[in-house]
Amino acid sequence: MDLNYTPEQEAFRAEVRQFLEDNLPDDIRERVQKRLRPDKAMTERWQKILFDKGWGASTWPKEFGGTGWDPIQQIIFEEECALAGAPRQLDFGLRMVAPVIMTFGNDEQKQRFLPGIVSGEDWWCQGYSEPGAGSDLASLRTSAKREGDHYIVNGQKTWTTLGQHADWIFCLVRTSNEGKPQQGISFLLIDMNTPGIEVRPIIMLDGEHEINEVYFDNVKVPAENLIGEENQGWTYAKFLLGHERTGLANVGQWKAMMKRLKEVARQEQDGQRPLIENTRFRDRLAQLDAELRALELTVLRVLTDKRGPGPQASILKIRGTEIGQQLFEMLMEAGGQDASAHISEALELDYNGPRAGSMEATPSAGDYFNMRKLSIFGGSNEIQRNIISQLVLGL
Amino acid sequence: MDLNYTPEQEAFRAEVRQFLEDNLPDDIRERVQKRLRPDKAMTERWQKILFDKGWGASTWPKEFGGTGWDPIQQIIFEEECALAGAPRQLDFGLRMVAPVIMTFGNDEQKQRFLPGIVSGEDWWCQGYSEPGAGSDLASLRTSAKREGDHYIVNGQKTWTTLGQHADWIFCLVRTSNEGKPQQGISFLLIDMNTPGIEVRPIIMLDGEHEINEVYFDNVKVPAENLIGEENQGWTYAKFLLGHERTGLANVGQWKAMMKRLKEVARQEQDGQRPLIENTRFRDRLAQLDAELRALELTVLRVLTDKRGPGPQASILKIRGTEIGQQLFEMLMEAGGQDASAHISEALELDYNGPRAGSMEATPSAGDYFNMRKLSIFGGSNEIQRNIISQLVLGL
Amino acid sequence: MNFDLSEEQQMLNDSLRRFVTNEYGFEKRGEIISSGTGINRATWSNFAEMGLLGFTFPEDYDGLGGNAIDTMVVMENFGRGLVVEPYLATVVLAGGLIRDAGNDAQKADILPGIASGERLLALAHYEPGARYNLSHVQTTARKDGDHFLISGQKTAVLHGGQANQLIVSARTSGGVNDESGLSLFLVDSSAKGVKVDDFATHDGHRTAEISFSNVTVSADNLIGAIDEAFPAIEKAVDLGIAALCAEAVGAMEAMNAATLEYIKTRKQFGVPIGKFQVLQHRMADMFIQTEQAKTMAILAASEAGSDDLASRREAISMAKTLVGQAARYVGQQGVQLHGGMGVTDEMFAAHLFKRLTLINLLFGDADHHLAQVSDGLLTTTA
Amino acid sequence: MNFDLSEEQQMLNDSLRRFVTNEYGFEKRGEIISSGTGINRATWSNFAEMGLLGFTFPEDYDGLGGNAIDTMVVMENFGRGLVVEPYLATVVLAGGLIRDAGNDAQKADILPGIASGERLLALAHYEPGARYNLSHVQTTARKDGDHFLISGQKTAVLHGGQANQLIVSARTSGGVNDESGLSLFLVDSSAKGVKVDDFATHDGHRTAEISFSNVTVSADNLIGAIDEAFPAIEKAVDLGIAALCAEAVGAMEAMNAATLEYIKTRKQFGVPIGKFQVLQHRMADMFIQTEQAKTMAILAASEAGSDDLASRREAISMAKTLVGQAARYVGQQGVQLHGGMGVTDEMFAAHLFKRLTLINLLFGDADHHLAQVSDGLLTTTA
Repeated sequence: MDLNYTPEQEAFRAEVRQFLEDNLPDDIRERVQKRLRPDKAMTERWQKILFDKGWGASTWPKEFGGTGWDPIQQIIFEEECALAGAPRQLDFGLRMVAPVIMTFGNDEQKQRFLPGIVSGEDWWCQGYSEPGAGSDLASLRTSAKREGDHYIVNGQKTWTTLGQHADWIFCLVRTSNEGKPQQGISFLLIDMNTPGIEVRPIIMLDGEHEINEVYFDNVKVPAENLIGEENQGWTYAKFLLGHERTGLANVGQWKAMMKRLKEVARQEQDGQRPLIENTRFRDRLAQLDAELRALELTVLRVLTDKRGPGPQASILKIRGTEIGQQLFEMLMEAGGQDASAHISEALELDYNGPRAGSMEATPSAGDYFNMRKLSIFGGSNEIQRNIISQLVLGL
Repeated sequence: MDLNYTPEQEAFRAEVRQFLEDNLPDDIRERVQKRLRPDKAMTERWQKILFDKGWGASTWPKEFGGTGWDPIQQIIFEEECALAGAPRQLDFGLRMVAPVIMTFGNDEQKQRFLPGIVSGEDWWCQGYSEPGAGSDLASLRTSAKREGDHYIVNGQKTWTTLGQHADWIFCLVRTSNEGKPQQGISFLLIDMNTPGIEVRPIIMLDGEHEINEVYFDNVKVPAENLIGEENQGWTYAKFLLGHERTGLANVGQWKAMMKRLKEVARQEQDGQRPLIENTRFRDRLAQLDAELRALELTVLRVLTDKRGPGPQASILKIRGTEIGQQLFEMLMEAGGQDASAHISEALELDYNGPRAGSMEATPSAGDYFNMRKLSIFGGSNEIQRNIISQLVLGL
Repeated sequence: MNFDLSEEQQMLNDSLRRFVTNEYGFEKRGEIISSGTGINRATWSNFAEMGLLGFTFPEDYDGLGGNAIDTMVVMENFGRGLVVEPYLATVVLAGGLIRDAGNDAQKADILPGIASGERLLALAHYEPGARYNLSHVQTTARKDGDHFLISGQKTAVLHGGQANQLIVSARTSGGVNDESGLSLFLVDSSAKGVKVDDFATHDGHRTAEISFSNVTVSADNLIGAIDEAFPAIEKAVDLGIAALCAEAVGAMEAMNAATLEYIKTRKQFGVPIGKFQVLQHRMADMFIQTEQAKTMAILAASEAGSDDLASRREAISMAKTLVGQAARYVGQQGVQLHGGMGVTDEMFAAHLFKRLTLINLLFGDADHHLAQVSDGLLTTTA
Repeated sequence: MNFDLSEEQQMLNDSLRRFVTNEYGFEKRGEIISSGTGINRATWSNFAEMGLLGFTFPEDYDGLGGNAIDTMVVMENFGRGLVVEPYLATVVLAGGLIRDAGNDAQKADILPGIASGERLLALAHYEPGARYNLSHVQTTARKDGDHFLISGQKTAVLHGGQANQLIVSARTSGGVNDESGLSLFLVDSSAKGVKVDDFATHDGHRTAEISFSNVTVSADNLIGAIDEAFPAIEKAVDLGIAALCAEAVGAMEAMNAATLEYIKTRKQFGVPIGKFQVLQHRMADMFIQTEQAKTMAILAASEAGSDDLASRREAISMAKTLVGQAARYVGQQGVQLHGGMGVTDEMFAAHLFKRLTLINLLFGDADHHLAQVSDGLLTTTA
């Protein structure tokens, strides 16, 4: 048992840090660190920079154009990226559909889809949830009927994050109504430019456009876009859930956010003293800091466990989202009454107008509101506790 | 709306306070305030003193020997008694069986049982729970078979608090196995001296003997001891639950305990300063103080509500027990490491031996352990939340 | 000791509940918010006609002589419907200050105008870096002949951009954090040297940053005695806190009702999600928290006008602490129980959540007020 | 970076788990507790034979050269079975102090005796009124020729009544709360002027109040340098905290197992109560808390021996905070889920709860250690 990083790991960290220092554009760094409005071009630019370095897919094996890094390297990379102010890479392609394609797709599909993901040319989004199928995902009704060498897709998906930018969507669709609801589901890749697809924005409670409804009206999808076997989609979806290990806890992001929060607490004034000298605020900060440390080490413990995370990954999802939400809450609270102001224009890089309170206060309440999604999306924390009680505890 | 007590209420409070100053024996006060081991004789002595004053039953109407006080007077009386260090009167007779006898008993039963309760001559205990029937009380199996002018009772009760002292027990017994489990239950009063009754102690986790199992082996109970109608006992039991309003929240006791806790926090040393100057301890004290204030006013609000408390009384039970448990927890924490010591002899009035830490530390951990029962007994707090969600929220 | 509303208060409550339900719907509210000023003048006139805008002013100044309990009734209903008009800013804070600390001429000048709905005032007190410290004032008022020259920066001025006049606190003596040495001035928003940055807030209200650069104010516009304004400021803020507590209770009750309705109808796994025990207990806890908050809002309203400072401080801070904590819990869980819908702008629950969140921040969050209660334990002995 | 036990540690773990399960049952434990000393000598000898008592001592002194991770493995199993013997007091605290701060003669004299199980030592450090302040020492050691005269009062001396020798901290210079000016002395329990009040504890261990009245101690019995004992005391206590964290994790795992078993079998309303979703989520939270506590116990064990004081302080205090909070939650909820049975002395769960509660209090409760972490934020910049 040794909780220190090896010299090789430390050297790797230094290499990543140096690369970031040399290659992360200042405007991108500024945008991320000031928590300004996310931007498609920014994400694509950064993905391209990483791709050119050969680091486009930190979690993929080398054979598909990935880095071939081990889990600890992946963690180090993510953490350094977050601390440097790099934007998050897009999970939907890199961490969600790609592992499914690698594992269950045929060679043609791998050759066709993986390069566009790692280079950032193709923007992917996820078509899982439907208005009537949220936590109870298996009750989904979007149908795909086989007609010759195509599927005809009809139905509606919702909560499609960043679908407005997407070139492709990976969907769970119903190809059969026989047997249990889980049994008639297939995993289909759909070109967002296909006629019959309509994307409608859902405005989030912070006033931002991040999620969408996606409507399918007789959308013709080539049968070659089916992953694996028809009606086996539920198996692939569950694989995906189990596969998603490190991203769940989001430790790198939260460590960067904690660093920021500590800085903010030193900058914001509480009467004649810095806020950090307010015992009550500082105690809560300390509590959160300890919880984040526990999460970080638990992630490392799970990742280095030969048995793999299994359903215990639900712990990471629960704690990761709870800690993240509290971080944003404290950032808002640090802003005090000034956090109330909703200055939409100030989320752009070139904003130079008036604001209420500090630069940090500006995005803080909106971010806090937005982050309530963390405990709802991706399998609500209630569902995660169901998973623990059923699969881990056998209740 | 007026949150002040009326001059009449203030005068009443002064009268009660004066009476307590003049009549509460010093040794009893000391025993209570030092949280020493409770004592049957003490409870009986104090009941007799109150009875002689005409204050034996603060919640009863005058016709049965009660005071005829309104709810606010009852609250004031309880609070002053608690603050003065008077022992709690025994609920089982005064607040539990008596209202049932008054409401559903016949005249003969009223004349026979009520005087012994108010005078303190008869010690009552409760026979509701059984080993297989806790939260699910209606599944109780202790049977009472009618044979001539007697019932023959067989079975076992448990969690019988202070049953070791009791002259009488009021029991829910099964007189029929037909229909729903609730339908075949009767309410029976049983003389604890009847042959066939055996009381066995259950030692609590603090090492004290407070609760008991009561075994019934062909116990012959006169049919005249049946309250109301046969098989209607569930109705009376439910009435009792609804009737028990003010006692649930235990505000008077907790106010006295809060006062004590504040004194302790001023007395205990934390290095070179009194513990109260420790911000973290004081903040938690302040939080609890605020919650107690909210509870106190909520009780008054519910009591003065013309519609009566109804199922919302579950709020008082939940919050009252949670606050009580936290009070005892903080008293223990105030004792620090010294609270660990378990000095059983020191719970007697005449103890003069060594102890660990302050006088206050001595009973603190044992009390804290014991008080975990609060959220379990009397309908667990989980059951109370079920009641709220079903009867108040309609879920 | 009684918790009953008077007959008049009950009638007021009933008519406001009707108003909010029938005439302040989700869409109409949205339109008001996205309008230029964020205030609906017709609604405001309606309030004036109902007597709401002068409710707590003396009858001599076109008021109804009401008290903080009346304000509680109003604010609870405004919370239920998330009314965004500047009742708190103009009526409770500014109007209350003039009523309690103004001289006869000022009262005669201002209160009838507020009561009729013609005049909007705002209190410009908090400053950058002050956080919730009420005595932290760096804005100065320098005597210059029979005038004062005011310079400084104010923040979190509720509805400051909509007000015709501002009540501005400024330091006339003493150090930055001193309670003594503060004075209050009435300043026209259009006066030379006043610069207002008006912002929408996340909860559909308005707030402003206002700077004062050598703004000339005549000595007539001094409110109360010079150097001695702190008690009046504290009392106005305490009345504001009591009003916010009531508003939060109304919003929590609305959140509970909306959430209950949602979980009774929304189905997953073939049953309404309200059948899941975890959600049932969550709702029970939301209900418990709301009931306790309601009790504390009553306490706050009862004590807010009191001149027994220690007792008022404890009551108001206990109330704001527990109401703030309840608002956080009920807001977060209300959203959570709405699932994905809860984080969209389409749902009333999301708007209730935003208001509940920001109420906690106004005039001191739960942490701040708990610290007040806590530090109070060092000076009391009971 | 790896979290795996070595092969030897895995073997140790397996054999201790077997021992606790097969030879340290509920009834046997009860008998040990109610015996005169609260220690079973046969068990203690057994520990000696297994090498446990000198595990972390150098091989030169009959030890095995182990580290704090080994202690963690031992304590986790002791926690699982609620072993009451004085491993913490004698081996971890006193033994650790002699190992880390004693001179060769002292090590040679004492460590083999501990390792063989013949000698029991205890650390007498905390004092009345000190609470958790480690530097608060009023006991004095006055130089008198080539002797010291020790006078003062010690409290919370774990297994002090069972020890042959005491390691006593005393002030040789400085003020009451100063870190400098502390010295450590080895004192025979039977020495003239030593008065021991031995108490059982609620969790089946032993604690003592010990007074020293002009107790004569030769200069040979000074441990480490005069006036400079504080770092050694702090390190010993930190090693003790790491051990307690591991013990708590074992007890929490046992509590979870016992509770899971109970709610799977206990029926109410016709079904096992483990079918109720509220109890399922409660168990899930107990499980989550335990897993995080386990992580932090590993961190504590890894850092406890470190000489990087700031990093050690943060790690140890973070661990004790989260472990203390988890112990409270798991303890309370374990009892709650056992219903009425949970508050009786018959149930193992009740005993786990008591130990978990008191572990939180030992060497600083969660509040105290959170304050350490918090105040550390004032001096660090990262």
